[in-house]
Amino acid sequence: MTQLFVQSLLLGLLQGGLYALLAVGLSLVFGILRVVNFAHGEFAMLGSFAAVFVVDMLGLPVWTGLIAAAVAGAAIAYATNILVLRPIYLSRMRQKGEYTIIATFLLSQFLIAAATLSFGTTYRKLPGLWDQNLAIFDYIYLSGNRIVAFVAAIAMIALLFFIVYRTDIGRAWRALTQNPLGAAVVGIDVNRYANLAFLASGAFAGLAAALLAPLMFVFPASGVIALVKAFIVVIIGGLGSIRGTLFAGLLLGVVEVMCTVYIDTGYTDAYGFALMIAVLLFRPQGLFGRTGRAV
Amino acid sequence: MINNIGKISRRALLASMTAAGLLLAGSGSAYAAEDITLGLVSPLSEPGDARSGDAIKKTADLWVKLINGAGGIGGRQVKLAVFDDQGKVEVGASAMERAITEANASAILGIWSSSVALAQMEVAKGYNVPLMAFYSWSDDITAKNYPQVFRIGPYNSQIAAQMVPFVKDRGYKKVVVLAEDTAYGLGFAKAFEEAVKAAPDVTVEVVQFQAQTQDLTAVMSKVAASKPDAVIVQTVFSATNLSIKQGREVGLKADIITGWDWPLLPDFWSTVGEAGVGVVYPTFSDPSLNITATGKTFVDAYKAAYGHEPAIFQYYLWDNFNAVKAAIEKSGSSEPAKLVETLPGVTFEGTIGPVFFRNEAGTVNFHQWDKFAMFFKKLNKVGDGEKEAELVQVAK
Amino acid sequence: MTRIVLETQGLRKAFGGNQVIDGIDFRLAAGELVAIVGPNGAGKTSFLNLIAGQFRPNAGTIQLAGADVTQLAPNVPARRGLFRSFQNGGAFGRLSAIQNVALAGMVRGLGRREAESEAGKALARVGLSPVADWPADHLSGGQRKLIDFARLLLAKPEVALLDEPTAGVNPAIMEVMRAIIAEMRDKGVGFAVISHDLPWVFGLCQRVVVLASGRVLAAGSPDEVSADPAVREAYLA
Amino acid sequence: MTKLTHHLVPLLFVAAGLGLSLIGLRPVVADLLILSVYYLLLAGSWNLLAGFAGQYSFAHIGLATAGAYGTAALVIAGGLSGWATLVIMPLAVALLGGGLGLVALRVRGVQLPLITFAFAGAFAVFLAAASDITNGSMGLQLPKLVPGFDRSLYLVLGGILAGLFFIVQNWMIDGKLGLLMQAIRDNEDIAHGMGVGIFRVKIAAFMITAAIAGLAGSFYANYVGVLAPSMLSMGEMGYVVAMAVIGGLGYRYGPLIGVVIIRSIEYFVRGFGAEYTLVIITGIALLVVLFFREGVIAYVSRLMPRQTARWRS
Repeated sequence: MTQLFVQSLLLGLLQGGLYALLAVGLSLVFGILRVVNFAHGEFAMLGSFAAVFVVDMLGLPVWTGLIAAAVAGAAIAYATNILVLRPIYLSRMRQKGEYTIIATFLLSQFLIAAATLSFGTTYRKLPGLWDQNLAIFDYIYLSGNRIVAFVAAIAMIALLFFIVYRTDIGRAWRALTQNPLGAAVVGIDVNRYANLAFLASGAFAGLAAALLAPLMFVFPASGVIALVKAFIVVIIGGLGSIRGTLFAGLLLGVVEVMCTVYIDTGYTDAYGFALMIAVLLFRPQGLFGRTGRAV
Repeated sequence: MINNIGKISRRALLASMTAAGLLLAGSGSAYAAEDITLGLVSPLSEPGDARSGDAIKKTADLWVKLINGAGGIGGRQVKLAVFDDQGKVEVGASAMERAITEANASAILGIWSSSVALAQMEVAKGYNVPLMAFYSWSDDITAKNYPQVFRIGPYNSQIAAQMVPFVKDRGYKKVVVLAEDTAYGLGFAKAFEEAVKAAPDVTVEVVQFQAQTQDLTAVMSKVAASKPDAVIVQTVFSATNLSIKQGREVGLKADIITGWDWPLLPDFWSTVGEAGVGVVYPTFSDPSLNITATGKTFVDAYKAAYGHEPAIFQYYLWDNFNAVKAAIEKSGSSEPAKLVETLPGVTFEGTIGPVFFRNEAGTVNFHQWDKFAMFFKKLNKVGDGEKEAELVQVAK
Repeated sequence: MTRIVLETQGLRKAFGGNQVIDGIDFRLAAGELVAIVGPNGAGKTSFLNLIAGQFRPNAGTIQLAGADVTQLAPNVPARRGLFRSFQNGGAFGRLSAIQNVALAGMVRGLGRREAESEAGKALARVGLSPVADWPADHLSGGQRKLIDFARLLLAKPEVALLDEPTAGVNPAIMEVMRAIIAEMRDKGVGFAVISHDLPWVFGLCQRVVVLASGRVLAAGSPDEVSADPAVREAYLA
Repeated sequence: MTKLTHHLVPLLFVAAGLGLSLIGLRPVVADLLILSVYYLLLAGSWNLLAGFAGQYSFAHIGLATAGAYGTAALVIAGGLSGWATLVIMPLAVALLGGGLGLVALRVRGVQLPLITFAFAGAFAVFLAAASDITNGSMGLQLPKLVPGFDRSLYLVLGGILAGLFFIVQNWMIDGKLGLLMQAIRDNEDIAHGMGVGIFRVKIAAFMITAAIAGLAGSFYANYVGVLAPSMLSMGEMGYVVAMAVIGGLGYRYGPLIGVVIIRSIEYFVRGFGAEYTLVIITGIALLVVLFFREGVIAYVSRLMPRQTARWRS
C-alpha cells in the first residue's frame, strides 16, 4: 500500500501546484486592494475558452493557447477592475469590502450565465503539450500533462516571486499591501498598481485554467470549481501572502487526495472546506497571514 | 411597494380571467378540430442534462411534424407544450403541473432523470394524467404501481441482473462499481449489489464520487490500487470520460465497462484518446436489432432532419409518443383520464418490435414494456463508433 | 480631597517593538477637568483607547470609579460610567442624529422610546433639533461632534474622555461644548480632554498632563506647564 | 412613511393571502406568489443580517436548506405533522444560526462571507454525498400540509408568514435591537466603546434571522413536498442577494421590492429558457450594484428628497 501512498502524495502535490497558481492572483489583488474577487474563477473559465478557441477553432499550436488564455484572463480582469471594482473602492461608501464581494459575486453569476448562453454547456477539451501517460518504474503513474502543468505553475509562481521581491512594481505592491495609506503618501499611484495586479491576477488565472484544461474539461461552470479551490487556498495561506498561497495550494492538493483515498471518495470537495473552516477558526488570519486585522 | 403588490395581484387576476375566457371560447367553438396538446417536460438547461434534453426535444419536434404532416391523430393536429425541468425535482414537478393545468396536456412525455420522474409521478397521480417514462431507470417508477405511469424502456434491477452473467462469463472476480452520487449512479450500484448475490464468487465494491467533479485522479488511484478485474462506471458523459482518461493515467489496468451510449457521443474520442481503447460499453442498440418499418421511418426522418443517427433512447421516446397516439386512437378521446384507462391495453408496432405493456400488479413489471436486449460492445481502436465496435456478448 | 473617579498605574502598551504607552500614572477626580496635550504621536489617543478598553494594556491597572476595569472589553467600562468621544466624531453614518444620540441612553438601560425622547431634548440643548432626523452622514463635521456632546448628556457618565472635541468646529459650537462641559462638571463628572487648541482647553482645565513618547513629560497647572522648558522643547522638536 | 403604515403592512399581507385564496388563482400564479414568500423571508432576513447588522453571511440559503431537510426528517422519521415543523424548525435553525454567530465573532470583515461560504459549500457536498440519509439528488419526498394541489391554504399561510416577517422586522428595526445592530454595522468599534454588547447583539441578529430562514425552509419543504440538494447552490444564494441588493440593502422594504422585481422578471422572461432568465436577472442586479448602489428604494426616495430621512430605517 506504500505505492498508493506515494502515488497519492505526488498527485496531491502536482494538483496543489495548480491550485496555488489559480490562487496567487486572488491573493495579490486582496493584498493590494482588500478586494475579495468572487469573479476570479470566471477569469480562469474565460481564459480556458480563449485557449480552446485559438487551438481548436483557429488550429494554432498548443502553446499559443496558453498565451491566449493568459491574455484573455488579463483583459477580463482589467476590465473588471476598471468597470466594476474601481467605482466602488474609490467611492466613500461603508463596508466596501463586503460590497465588492456582492458586486463580484453577481458579476461571476452573470459571466457564468452569459458564457452558458454563448458557448453552450458542451464540455470541451484542450490538447496538452505532453499527451502521454507515464509509468515511472511501474510504480508511479502520471500523465505528462500533469507534469507540464506543475512545472509551468511553479515557474510562474517563481516569476511572481521575482516580480514581487526584485522589481519596482513588486516593491510598490508590497508597500501597498503593508501600508496602503503610507504608500499613497509617498506617491505610489494606487490605481496604476491595482491595474497591474489585476492584469497579473487574470493572466495567472487564465494560464492556470489552460494548463488544467488538458487534465479536465472546459465548460462555463468550471470557474466555480476554480474559485472555490482558490478561495480555500488563499484563506488557508493567509490573504495577501504569496508564500502562504504556494504552501496552502500544495497542502490543499495533498489533503484532498489523501482524504479522498483514505477516508471517503464521496466527499472530495468537503475536505477543502473543512480545512478552511478549521484554519479560520483557529487562526483567522491564515497560516501565513500577519496578525492583526486584515480589513 | 403596496401599490406593486396590488398590481401583481390585479395582473394575476386579469391573466387568469383571460385564460379562463380563452379556454371557454376554445371548447365552445370547434370541438372536433381542437388540437391535441402533449406536454414535454425535459431537462433543457443546466444543471439538468441539457444535452439529452436537446435530443429529446428534437425527437419530439420531429414526431409532431410527421404526425401533423400526415393529418394529425384522427384529424386533430398535435402540438407540444414544452417545459424545462432544469434537472431539478421541484422544478420538474411544478413544470408538469403547469403542462397539465395551463396547457391542458393530454399526457406528459420526455422525462429524463429518475429523481424528477419520481416527483412528477405524484402530480400524475393527483391529476390523473398519464406520465410516459422511457429512459429513467429507477425501479420505483413502475414498481410503485401508479395507474398513470408507464415506461417503455429499461430499469435498474433488470439491467443489473443482465450484467451479472456478463461479469461471470468474463471471469471477473473483483468488480468495482464507480458510481456518481445521483439517482443514476447510486440507483444502479444498489441494484447491481443486489443482483450480484446470484454470483457468490464475485466481490463488489461501490466507490461513490461527487457527480459534478472535475478530477477523479484521487478516486481512480484508490480504485487502481485495489487491483480490480473490472470497473463498472455508472455516471454521465463528462465523468465517464474523466474516469477512463484519469483511470488509465494512474495505472488502472482493469477492464472498464462504462455507461451506456456515452462512448458514442462525438466528444468521447477527442477527450479520452488512447485511453478509450479496450473499453466495453453495454447498450440496448446494435445493428443486429430488428428495426421495424416504424423504426425505419423514424431513423430516416431523423437523419434527414438533423444529419446524424438517433441514439437508442430516442427510439424508446418515439415509441412513447406512438403509445399515446395509439391510446387516443383506441379510445377516440384525448382526455387524460381516458388515456390512463386505455394505455395499459394498447399494442402497436414500435421502432424495434411490437410494443405492449406488462401489467403485473405488485411488481416492477406494471405498465412496463421490457422487450429489449442488452449488447456488450468493445471499442478496439481509437475512433471506433457503433458500427466498428466489437459485439462481445448479448443478454436477452 | 475629592473622590477619584479614574486612576491608571504603570500603564504600558507596545505594538510590535514600538512602545506607544510607556508607564503612565494618571488620576482624575470627580468634577475635575484634565487637559491632555502633547505633540503628534505622543500617545494621547492610544492612552484614551487603553482606558476605554479598545486596546488591552501590556502592563498596569485601570480603576474606574473604584472598580478595576483593566483588560476588560470596551463595553464594560462604558457601562460602568466611562464616556469616550472620538477624534472624527463617533457618529453612525446611516442612523439619524436622534438615533445616534438615543443609543447612549439605551446602553444605560433605557427603552428605545424613552431614550429617543431624552435624545430629542439633548439635541435641542446642542442646537441640532432641526436636523434630528437627518442621517449622520449628511451632517457637517461640527454637527457630528455635537452629537457626541448630546450623547454625553444622555450617558450621564462618571468619567468623560474627549478626543479633540474642538478640531475644525466654529466658535459658536465651541461655546456650546464649553457650557455642557461646565454643567457636567458641576454634577461631578471628571473630564480628560485631548486638545491641540491650547487656549481653549487651558481656559477650562485645572490641570494639564503633557505626554511625549508615551510618557508623562510634565504635569501641573496650565501656567506651570507652559513655563516648563522640557515642554517647550518637546513641542518645538 | 409613518409607524402606522409599517404596522399596516403585515395586515395587508394577511388580507392579500386570504383574498387571493378566495379568488382561486391559476396554479402557476399561485406557485409564483407562494414561492415568492419563501424568497421574501430569505431576502428579508438576509437584509436584516447584512443590511442592518452588517454581517454578510453567505450561509443563509444553507440555513433555509437545513430547515427544509430538518422538516423532512421530523415529518418522515419523527412522524410529526408539518404544522409542528413550522414551529420547531425555526427554533432549531436559530440554534444553528447562533453557532454561526459564534463563528462570526471570531472573524471580521470579509472573512465572514468567506467562512460562511465554506460552511454552505461543505453542507451542499454533504447533502449530495450522504445519500443514505438525505436521499441525495434522488430527492427526499415528504407529505404536504394539504394533500393534492389546492393552493388556497398555502396562499393564506404565505400571507400570514409574510405578515409575520414584517411584524418581526418592525419589532427589530423599531426596537432596541435594530438600533444596536445598525450601530454595529456602521462602526463596530465605536458601538463597542459606547457600551453596546457586540456579542449579544450579533448572536441575537444571527439567531433571529436564522429562525426566519429556518421558517422559510420549513415552509418550502411543506409546500413543495420534495427536496433536493440543488436547493442549496451559490446560484440560489446569488438570487437572494440580488433581491436584497436590487431593492435596497438596509432598507425596510428593499427586499420586498427586490422580490417583486426579480420574480416579475422571472415570470415574464421564463419562456426564453433558464439561461436567459439568469443572464437577465444577474445582469440587472449587476447594473443596480454598479449604478444605483443603494438599490431602487434609495434611487426613488432621492427623487422625493423630503422623504429621505423617513425612508431610512
